[in-house]
Amino acid sequence: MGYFKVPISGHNRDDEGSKLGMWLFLFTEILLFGGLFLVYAIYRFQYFEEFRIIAEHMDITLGAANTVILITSSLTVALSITAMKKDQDNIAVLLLFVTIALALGFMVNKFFEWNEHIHHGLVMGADVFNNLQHGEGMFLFLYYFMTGLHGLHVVVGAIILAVVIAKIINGKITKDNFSLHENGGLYWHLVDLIWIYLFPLFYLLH
Amino acid sequence: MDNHAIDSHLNFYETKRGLFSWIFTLDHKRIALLYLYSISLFFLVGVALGFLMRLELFSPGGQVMDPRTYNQVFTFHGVIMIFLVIIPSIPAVFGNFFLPIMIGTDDVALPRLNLFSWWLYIFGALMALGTLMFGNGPADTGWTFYAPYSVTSDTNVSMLLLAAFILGFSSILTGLNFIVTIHRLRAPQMPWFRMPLFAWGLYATAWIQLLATPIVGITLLMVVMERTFGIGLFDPSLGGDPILYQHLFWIYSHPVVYVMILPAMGIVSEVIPTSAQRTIFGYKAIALSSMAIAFLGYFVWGHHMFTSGMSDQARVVFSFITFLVAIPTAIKVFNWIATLYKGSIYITPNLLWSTAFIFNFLIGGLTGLINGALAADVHVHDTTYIVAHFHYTMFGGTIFVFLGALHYWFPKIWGRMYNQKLAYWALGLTFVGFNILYGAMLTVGVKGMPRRYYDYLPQFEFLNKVATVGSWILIIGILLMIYNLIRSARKGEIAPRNPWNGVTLEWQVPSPPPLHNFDRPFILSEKGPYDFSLLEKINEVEQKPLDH
Amino acid sequence: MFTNASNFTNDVDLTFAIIIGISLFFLIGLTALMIYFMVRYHHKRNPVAKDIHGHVGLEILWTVVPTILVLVMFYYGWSGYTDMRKVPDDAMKITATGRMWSWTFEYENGKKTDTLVIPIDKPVKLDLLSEDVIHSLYIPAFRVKEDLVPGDTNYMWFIGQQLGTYNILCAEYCGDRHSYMVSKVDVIEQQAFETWYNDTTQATLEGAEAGLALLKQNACMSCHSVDGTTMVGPSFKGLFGRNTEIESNGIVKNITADELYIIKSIEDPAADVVKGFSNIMPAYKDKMTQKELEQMIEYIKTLK
Amino acid sequence: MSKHSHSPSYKYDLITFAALMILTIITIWASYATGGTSVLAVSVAMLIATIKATFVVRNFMHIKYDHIIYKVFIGIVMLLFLSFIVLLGIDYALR
Ligand code: HEA
Ligand code: HEA
Ligand code: HEC
Ligand code: CUA
Ligand SMILES: [Cu+2]
Repeated sequence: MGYFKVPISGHNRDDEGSKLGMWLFLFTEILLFGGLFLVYAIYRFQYFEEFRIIAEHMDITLGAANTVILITSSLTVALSITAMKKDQDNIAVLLLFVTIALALGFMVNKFFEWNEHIHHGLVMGADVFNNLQHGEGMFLFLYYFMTGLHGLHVVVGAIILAVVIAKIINGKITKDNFSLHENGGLYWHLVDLIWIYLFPLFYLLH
Repeated sequence: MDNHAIDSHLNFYETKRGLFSWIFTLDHKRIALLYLYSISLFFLVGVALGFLMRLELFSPGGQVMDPRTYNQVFTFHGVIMIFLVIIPSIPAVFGNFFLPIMIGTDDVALPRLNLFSWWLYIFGALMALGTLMFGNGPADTGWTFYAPYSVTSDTNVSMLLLAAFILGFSSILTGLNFIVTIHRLRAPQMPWFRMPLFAWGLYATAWIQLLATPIVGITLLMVVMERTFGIGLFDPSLGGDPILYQHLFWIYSHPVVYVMILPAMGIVSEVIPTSAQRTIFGYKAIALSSMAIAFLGYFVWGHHMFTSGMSDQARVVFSFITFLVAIPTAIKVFNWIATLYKGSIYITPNLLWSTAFIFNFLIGGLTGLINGALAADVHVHDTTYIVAHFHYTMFGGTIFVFLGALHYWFPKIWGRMYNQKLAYWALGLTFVGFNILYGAMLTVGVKGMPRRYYDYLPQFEFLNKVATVGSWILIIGILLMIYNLIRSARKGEIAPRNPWNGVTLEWQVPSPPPLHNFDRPFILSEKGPYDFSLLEKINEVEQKPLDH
Repeated sequence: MFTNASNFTNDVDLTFAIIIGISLFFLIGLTALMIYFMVRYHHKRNPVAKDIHGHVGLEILWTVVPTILVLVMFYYGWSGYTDMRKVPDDAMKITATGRMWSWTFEYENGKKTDTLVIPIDKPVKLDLLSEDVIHSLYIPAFRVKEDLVPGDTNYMWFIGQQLGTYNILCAEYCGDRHSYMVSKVDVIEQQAFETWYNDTTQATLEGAEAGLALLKQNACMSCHSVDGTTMVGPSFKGLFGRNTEIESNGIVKNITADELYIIKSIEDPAADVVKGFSNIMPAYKDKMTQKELEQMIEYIKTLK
Repeated sequence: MSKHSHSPSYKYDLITFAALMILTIITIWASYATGGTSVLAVSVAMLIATIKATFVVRNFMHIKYDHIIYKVFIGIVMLLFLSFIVLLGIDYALR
């Protein structure tokens, strides 16, 4: 038994708390995609042949290029956090700009890829699509849904990183206070993490 | 403390005034009240719909509406009650208000996120209500949204699904906030096993909210996409598998029943020691059984699908795990009752709501065992027996505790006492009406009346009439209670700090609490949160107020 | 409870009885104990509470006992259920089809009915099919229920052990007239069943009479009335020659219902949707012969 | 800010990156080597993806240096997801 003062407050800065919150949010995101992965898993085995046939249309080169882009961007984010810890603000900002550029490259790549599919009528509503086997349509739909949702995360991640850049430049993020930078980085790695699974599931397994 | 001392003679209502000071507040207590008022509003809508359904079922044949309307009514009733009322109810109201106080801090860990989840809640709620105005009428699919009916129905299902998706995220963020709060902001002298049991209940709940909700979120989104793009993810005419939808839906929706009940069990574990003036029996068993329920609850979802055409082996596995969940629940019940043993019991409406809960929940839980048994569930599945089972657990369980908690913490929240005599009457009527209503539905279900029936066979008429009459008694009880509480909040006697002689931290702060909760150092015991030998010391402080 | 209507009633009711027995014991026992404690240890009678933090032995006891009890419950539920999934080889096969909102039962000799007729004491296997959404075939008296999932084949089996007529209900919500998706099962003597089974006179009906039979058989009557009441769809009464406002490809127009219109409405109902109704009627294209269509129209014409 | 027991180094990040790139090449190669369609191919691809994911989580996301509780949480989430797959498998494989 004893008397003591009110310790920490919900309104104080608590970096460890923010990081915990970020991780918990990442778990939510993982399970959000998890639902889609479950659907994919079930239909992959139910429509093994159809999935194989339609996956032929996927461009491995583009997929691999995007994989390399995302892994590189993960690296640049990780490096920029290392730079921040070493108090090298300018390098950190530069590396974040590179990351955003890579994100942009990813989206452009994706745009061309989708454009190509749409051109071939491999999209909901087009005649070619309507004449596909059920399993094939399912594959394409999951492809659009999962990579689309992933693309949305790329965009959100890039926006977060842009905010981080602004705050570094304004001096709001510093060597001793870079929790937002770190959490933005965590989010970005999640985007990479999900792609690590999407790549083999949609491009490689045909 | 020191920096807060300045305004701590004002309570949290008085620090700021005006609408904006409420809807943009970061104070966990105000956010809790925002939730309370909005939830009560939707709750009244849900109740009215329930009342209408009972009127319709008073006699066979159409009474007050046509079949389509009836289907929309039970869907809306279910969606409101589940997503707008019961899931947020205890965590968002009492969790928000009392968790920070009970673990000795001044707010939740992420106050902004807290406000944001309330706004998400309101946005989702407005969207759900919007289905009344936009599109081809509100959804008529049942709250379970089973494919392929939900894919082909021409009502405004998509908007309701999106609303549920948004409400899901509100719930996730509340859970996330609580986990961080409990990990980071516990008072230094409060290790895990000295936390109040309500905090344990919320902690277990929060993990379910966090890890189960996203799955249903994405599933509902898939149905929306399916409706928009005409893709056969779950529609068999396009190659989909409707049973897969059921799996994904129940992966969330079974665990979510523990989101509803675990915080309620936490509150009961607070009320009983306070009323018995002794420590809780088996603290660790109760705390850990919450975690066990939360964990096991993830693996039983298939018991909603025993007749769906799932593989026979899966049915057996799910039935088996279902029975395992009952064990930690049983442990809790036994410990509560043992806590009354050799206590020095003060009978209050608080305690009676809790014991009424135990009685109702026993019926709800024990009927759940029949559902879990394969052979018996084949008969009662999708009958009003199931409807009675879940009203016994959700209404007789969670909502009863919610109402009990309103009474228990009433003095703390509003700083006034309620009229005890009226409270007994209201409780009595509610309890009797409730058991007539759902007791009758339980029986008529065993006789074979399916649920979601607009019309029924003549042999079911008598029991349905009984049920409807029960609903009238019930509603009188509830109205009486609402009247009593509203009147007392304005005109009741001024409440002291510690009207029920509790020892957890919320009884060591003024009623209502100041903005930063504490106006003086609080007392914690090494013997756990329910050490009533401290009572004198705690109440002594009240007599001689500290000087600021 | 404890009738003998089917071969499953005993097992199911036994499971019920066992769980309810155990449940009542706990419900009554715990409630009584709770009330006793509240009276015995009321603060007036017991002013000083005694702190008891717990008791390991008790915790173990009330973990182990419920565990054993739930295992017993699980066992009975499981064993009663296993029989429901083991169809004897000599079971008579019937295909049960559900659609919004009616049942069709098709026997091996091609005979189709909307009520199920089965011989007593003979195992019957129902193959369960659905044409649109999920339904569930439920015979409360027999304690059997299984979903009809579109695109999937489910089954159930049972033996009717008592002569009589029992209700068949739809237990999975399936839309507006879910609660009217009811039918009957007739359990009759083997002899009577054989006479009934081999009787195919239905096919000999002619003209309007055949039309009425067809409307019943194809479940039209679950949405359309013949007496002027509006159900899910417009009533057939006075339909022929009626001036109707329809929406066709988004254009609203007035037409007079003639033969061609009615045939089109049946074969492709989505094309012309009657104003004030939803587009939910299933298409019957290729499911009816020209002759059948004519017979139905002939009957509709008689409804002035 | 979390306390890191190691001093930040660019080299560490670069090594991780190299490992990820090599694994990417391996997984593409493996998909051709296994024919890209069998159950074996799926398993190999998922195995390699999981190794890559471990690298990202451990090195880039600094789980290696974080409090043990994070590892426990990640373990629980993975366990949960795996059990979903197993339970669904019991239905689908045996239906
Ligand atoms: C608060 C909500 C809540 C809670 C807590 C529960 C608790 C339980 N539920 Fe319930 N349930 C619902 C809400 C809830 N349920 C809802 C909403 C539905 C229907 C959804 C829909 O279809 O619309 C449903 C449906 C439902 C079904 C599906 C029925 C069907 O559709 O066919 C099943 C089947 O197993 C089931 C089982 C259980 C079990 C075993 C428990 C257990 O956790 C209960 C454990 C409690 C006890 C056992 C009592 C206390 C113990 C003792 C007194 C000791 C003695 C005990 C022993 C000897 C074991 N529930
Ligand atoms: C928390 C959940 C909850 C609650 C409280 C209720 C309350 C009621 N329910 Fe509920 N019901 C559901 C959840 C709930 N229901 C669900 C999920 C379904 C399934 C839907 C579906 O099939 O899809 C359902 C279905 C359902 C049916 C079956 C429809 C069918 O299958 O055909 C019926 C039939 O009578 C019914 C009746 C009622 C009635 C009469 C009430 C009430 O009106 C009784 C009156 C209750 C009160 C008056 C009291 C509580 C008071 C408070 C909580 C206080 C509020 C706080 C303040 C004022 C501060 N409900
Ligand atoms: C699921 C319910 C349902 C079933 C079963 C059904 N109908 Fe309909 N029917 C409707 C609805 C709703 C409409 C009005 C909307 C439309 O025109 O599509 C309609 C419209 C019609 C019309 C046009 C009526 C008018 O007033 O212009 C005809 C004719 C018709 N149905 C005949 C039939 C026949 C014959 C059958 C059986 C072989 C049948 N229907 C089965 C629901 C149904
Ligand atoms: Cu068919 Cu309900
Ligand atoms: Cu459940």
